[in-house]
Amino acid sequence: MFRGINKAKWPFLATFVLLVVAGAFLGWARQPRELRTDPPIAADLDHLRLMPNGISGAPPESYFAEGKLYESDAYNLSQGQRLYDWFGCPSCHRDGRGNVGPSFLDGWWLYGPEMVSIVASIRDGRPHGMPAFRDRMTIEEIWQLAGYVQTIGAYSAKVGATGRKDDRQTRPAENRAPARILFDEGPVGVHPDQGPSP
Amino acid sequence: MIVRDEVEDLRDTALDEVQLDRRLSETWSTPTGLWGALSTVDHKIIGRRYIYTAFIFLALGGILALAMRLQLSEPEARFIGPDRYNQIFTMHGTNMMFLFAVPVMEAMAVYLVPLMVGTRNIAFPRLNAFSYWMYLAGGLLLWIAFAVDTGPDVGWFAYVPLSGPQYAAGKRADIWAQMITFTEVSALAVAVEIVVTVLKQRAPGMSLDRIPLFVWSMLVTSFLIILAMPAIMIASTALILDRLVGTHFFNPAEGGDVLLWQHLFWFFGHPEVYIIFLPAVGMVSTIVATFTRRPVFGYLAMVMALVTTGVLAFGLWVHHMFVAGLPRLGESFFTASSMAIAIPAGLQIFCWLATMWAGRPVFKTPFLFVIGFMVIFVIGGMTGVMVASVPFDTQVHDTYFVVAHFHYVLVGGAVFPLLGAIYYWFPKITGRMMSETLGRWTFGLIFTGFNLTFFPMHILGLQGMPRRIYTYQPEMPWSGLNMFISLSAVILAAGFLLFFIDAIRSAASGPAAPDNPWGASTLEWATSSPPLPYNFARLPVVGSLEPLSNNSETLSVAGGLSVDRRELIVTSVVEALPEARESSPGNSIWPLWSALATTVLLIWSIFTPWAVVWGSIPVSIALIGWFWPKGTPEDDT
Amino acid sequence: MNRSVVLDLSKLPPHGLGTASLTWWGTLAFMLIEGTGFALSIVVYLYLMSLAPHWPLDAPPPDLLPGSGLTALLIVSLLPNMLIARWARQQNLAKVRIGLVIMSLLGVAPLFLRVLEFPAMHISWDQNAYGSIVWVMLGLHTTHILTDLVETLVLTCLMFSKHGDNPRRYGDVSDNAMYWNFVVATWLPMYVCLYWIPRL
Amino acid sequence: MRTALVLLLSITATAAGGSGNQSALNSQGAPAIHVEHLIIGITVVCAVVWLLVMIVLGWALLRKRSSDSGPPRDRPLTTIVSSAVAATVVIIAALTIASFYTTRSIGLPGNTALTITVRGQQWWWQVIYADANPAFSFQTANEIHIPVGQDVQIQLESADVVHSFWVPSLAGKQDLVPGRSNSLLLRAERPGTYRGQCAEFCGLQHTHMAMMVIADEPADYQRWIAAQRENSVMPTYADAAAGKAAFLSKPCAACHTVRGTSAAGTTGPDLTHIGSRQTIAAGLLETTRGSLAAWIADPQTLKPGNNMPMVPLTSVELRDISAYMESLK
Repeated sequence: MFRGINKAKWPFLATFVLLVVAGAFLGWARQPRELRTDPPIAADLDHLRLMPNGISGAPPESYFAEGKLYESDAYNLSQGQRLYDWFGCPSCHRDGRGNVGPSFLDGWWLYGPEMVSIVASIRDGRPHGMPAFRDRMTIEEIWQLAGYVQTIGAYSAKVGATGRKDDRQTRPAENRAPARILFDEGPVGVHPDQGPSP
Repeated sequence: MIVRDEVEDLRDTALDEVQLDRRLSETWSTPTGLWGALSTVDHKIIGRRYIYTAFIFLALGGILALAMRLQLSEPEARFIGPDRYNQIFTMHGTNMMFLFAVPVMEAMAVYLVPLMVGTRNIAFPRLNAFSYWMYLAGGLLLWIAFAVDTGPDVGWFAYVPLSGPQYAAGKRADIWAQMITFTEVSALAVAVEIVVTVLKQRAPGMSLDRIPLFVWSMLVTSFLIILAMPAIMIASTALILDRLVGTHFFNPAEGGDVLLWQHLFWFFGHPEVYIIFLPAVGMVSTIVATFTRRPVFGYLAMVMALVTTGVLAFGLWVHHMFVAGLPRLGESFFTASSMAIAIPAGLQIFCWLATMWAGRPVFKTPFLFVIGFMVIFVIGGMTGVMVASVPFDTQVHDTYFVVAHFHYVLVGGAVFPLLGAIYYWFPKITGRMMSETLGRWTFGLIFTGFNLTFFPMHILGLQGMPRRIYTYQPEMPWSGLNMFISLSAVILAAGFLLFFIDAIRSAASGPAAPDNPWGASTLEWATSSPPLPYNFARLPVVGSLEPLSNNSETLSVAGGLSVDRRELIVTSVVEALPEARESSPGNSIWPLWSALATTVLLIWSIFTPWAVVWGSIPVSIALIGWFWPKGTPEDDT
Repeated sequence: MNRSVVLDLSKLPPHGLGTASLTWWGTLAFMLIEGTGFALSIVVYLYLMSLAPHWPLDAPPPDLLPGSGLTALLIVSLLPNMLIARWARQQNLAKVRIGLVIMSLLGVAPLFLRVLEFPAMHISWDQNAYGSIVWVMLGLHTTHILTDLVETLVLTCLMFSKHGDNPRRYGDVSDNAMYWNFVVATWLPMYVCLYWIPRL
Repeated sequence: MRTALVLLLSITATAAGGSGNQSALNSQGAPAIHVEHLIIGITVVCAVVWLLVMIVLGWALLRKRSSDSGPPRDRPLTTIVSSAVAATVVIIAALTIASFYTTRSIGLPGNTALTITVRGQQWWWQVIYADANPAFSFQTANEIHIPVGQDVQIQLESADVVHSFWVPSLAGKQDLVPGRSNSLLLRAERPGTYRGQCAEFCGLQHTHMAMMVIADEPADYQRWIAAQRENSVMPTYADAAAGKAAFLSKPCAACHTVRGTSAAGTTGPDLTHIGSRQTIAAGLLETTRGSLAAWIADPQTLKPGNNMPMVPLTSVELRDISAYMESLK
């Protein structure tokens, strides 16, 4: 190229070009932020298989095919954060500390911390007052919300975890996990060993 | 290692020209090979790297612009979706402002200022090397992030709350904010180097009234950088803190304020325009003087205009916020101050016109670009007066009118002079001439393409087309002009393509350039093309504003410098009287290690605040390695 | 081009001191950059205050003791600091060594008080904008104390090494002393801002 | 003088029309008219100055130079340059004063009879007609009706990020800033529909965030107000009635309000009278049964990234819900 780029400078140019090519390759390989989920995939998200006691189970095929999108992707987590407010979750769970509903922060997951359990809780409801959101949210929204709920009480913050909201400050944001040690959780209720008795 | 002669402290007066060149080459050369390339501190090598890198970013930014024009060429086009489009226009703006415009102007200064003031290297040459590595790292961070779909998508101005913790998911906005830190560090470092070089390393006799206008413009620019960039550092730090550790600077619910961001951003952002434009003023003045064969009319007035512009630049920022809902009375003040800056700009235009009228113009390519600059920049200035008016601005703010306006100012006001400057200094930098024929074609294509592309945008803006939209509906009356603009952009792109072809071809096989091909009168033309590693075998002594014009056969020089160490002269600020012989630091790999350590710290800190604590340890080690004396003659005598 | 030697520079000193030193000017330029940063942080503080219905937001005014103690300590440190600058000008190695040790200790001491200053604000950075700005101001200034401390420690080691007795090193010592003056000088308006404006 | 040619061409193109109902050059309200006068005035002054500079530039470059004259003296040049600077100062001062007077004339008068609150949301406009009597208060979306010839104060708030309210044919723009409240004077001199669009970048669908301002004759305006205050109409046809049932049982009702039914969601726009609005999805599509169906069926294709999810519906449900929406006049 320029006279300045003689033998000694080729490594620079080569490194630069290599980095650009590598970046382009990574970009091509990585899926861009998906704003519209194909209806068949969205429908498949409904097909989770739960254990008979309603705790844990196998997520649908598409969940793995998409790279556990709802668990780790920053965009979906932030959508979940919005849905948490829009669908009135704070009225029972407050900012995650729990009130009428259980806390998400004390590390005690009545039905286990897996995404399928959380999705099932939101979709189908649970005994003792958790309503079913099957008819109020689409299944994709439920997955987004579940990802966020899982983040609220995470021991180590996900890379894509949401930050604080432009609202009154009540507790440190999800990206500053572990949430548990960051503030007093107040008196902990008595938890049954596994799930509520019917 | 330097082979020592038996004579201790050998001085240049004891050597003839051939011996002197040999000894100075031994002292000042950059070793060949990769290690030498990585550890060089020669301002010419670093300046060249800066220039190449900035032009690569220009080309990349141009490709993004073409992508946007493709998407906008017809209504409801679906070439690019909104998510990618938002990244593209953010990248285009960020890239052009932070990775092209500011760095390329500084790059030209890094290369030219030491030559124009007649010294052998820039002040703090290792800091200079460090600043380049930081710039490169910041640019790579941004572009690699873009390639992996993590490119910032919040606009180059990153208004909160859209860029804040709640509305900008993921690391995209953090990448933007941290890229700012990289480029600010490098810009501030170069600004310090330029200030000290200009104030303290001028050739003996180059008193303040004999400083070339380009050097003056870079001095004022450097002060603007020093005073303006801390504002964006504070702003981007506050943004990252809001996003990462939950501070409330921009959260109105907890006492923060959304407009605080805008104030801080534009307190930097408006001077930024002059940081880009003032060096161009210096380039225009230099080219006008050379190609009209007379000094620029009104030297003192030009310098005063530069300084006035620099001062006023800090009093205009609110005109970017005329529709944000600030008190009208305050806004009227900013209307007045924004309009007032047209006065020094007008003065400069009139001085150049007077110079052209009184001189004997020679219509070579660099001068053509200056003429193009005059035509386009004056339109940009006029639309600048328009948007300075509050009521006018309420209709055109954030529309394509403003897009047209600032492209007229920045492309017309800075890129045209820059291209002229490249044609002008190319022989000095590479030792080869660029093609005059291709140069004329380049100018014609870029000038035509530019005006056909950007002038219609004024109309689009008045017809109600907002900025930053990824498409528009067919019922809006904008599709015809948009198609016209997109087609014209192809002409503009062809012009730039031709420029790159010409530059690459000429660098490889252009005709050899003489030392002073244009008959110019500033000091950089008093040395060979390209200059030797030590710039001047004997440092020049200056007796007038145009050291090469009076008696072009002999150059007055100073003698008595040591040749065993890298030595240059420190002179007094006003009169440029010699104060000391001073050593200039030699090559070192530590700036590269320091830059790498800083890069790790900055990128890591996007993910956890603890990176600042742990990451500062390698940075400290690298800096200590940098400054610890190595027992070289430069360190110890 | 012919060259005629019209000026003989051989009698000039081989290294500039004081205002003839490039490092001195570089330090000054960096002080200008950082000073602008400090000034802007105070502007942000006052701006947020102007918007707030009451100030400080949801917190009592900060406790005076640690901050005032630190201020006093910083002011006291100016005396040995000026002495060390004088000794550096005199190129007195023994005294400069003693001075650097003292200044290293005086660089460490404020950090202990600074640690107490953060709780004395009675607010954390993530509670509201007032907390955010006071933590950032304290943090910004702490970074400068730390930077200068590291520089002083390195210089101390250097002056005890074989590279010590050199005009260039003495210049570095006096530039470092100038920088410490700057660190102290920038603290004073911040001290007034952080501790006294909330009591107005 | 290619630029001059382009300038001329474009001025003629503009004069010949091509302005539409969202244009600063087609002003239909007092504030916009004042500003348009200012725009034309400043543009003419600036164009003349530019032409003068270009003439001087051309002359300076191309004038005949005698071959043997010595270097020209600088003194006359100094006078000329000084006078040019003085002229600049005068022109700048005059423009500043003109601008200042226009600013005063577009400011809000002390009292306006009608105040409408507009809240910016990602990516639609919530329009609130508040009344002292809560029963008379109502809200709508993306469509603002104002009476002709009357000063209207628009109160601007934001629910999320910064937006900018801009209806170029009626007035200049004003930002909607979270945590702050701005206001703007709006006034239409003639009845008509004036399109406006968000002018501050606000995220993924900044592009599709338009609204219609409809200026009615006072009598029409009162009729419209009265109609809006009513609850939603009962569906009369079977498909609309089925649509209502589907609407209430599906996720739709969780986000949207239809007054007079159990649907009381507040996340999305109020749909009580959606059938009476000219457009849906913030100016994206004209309101027809077909466009409603297209929108409900796949909002993420028409407006990618917006907050309305794609709700799985059978084709019958889709048809019925569209019919219901259309019936909500």
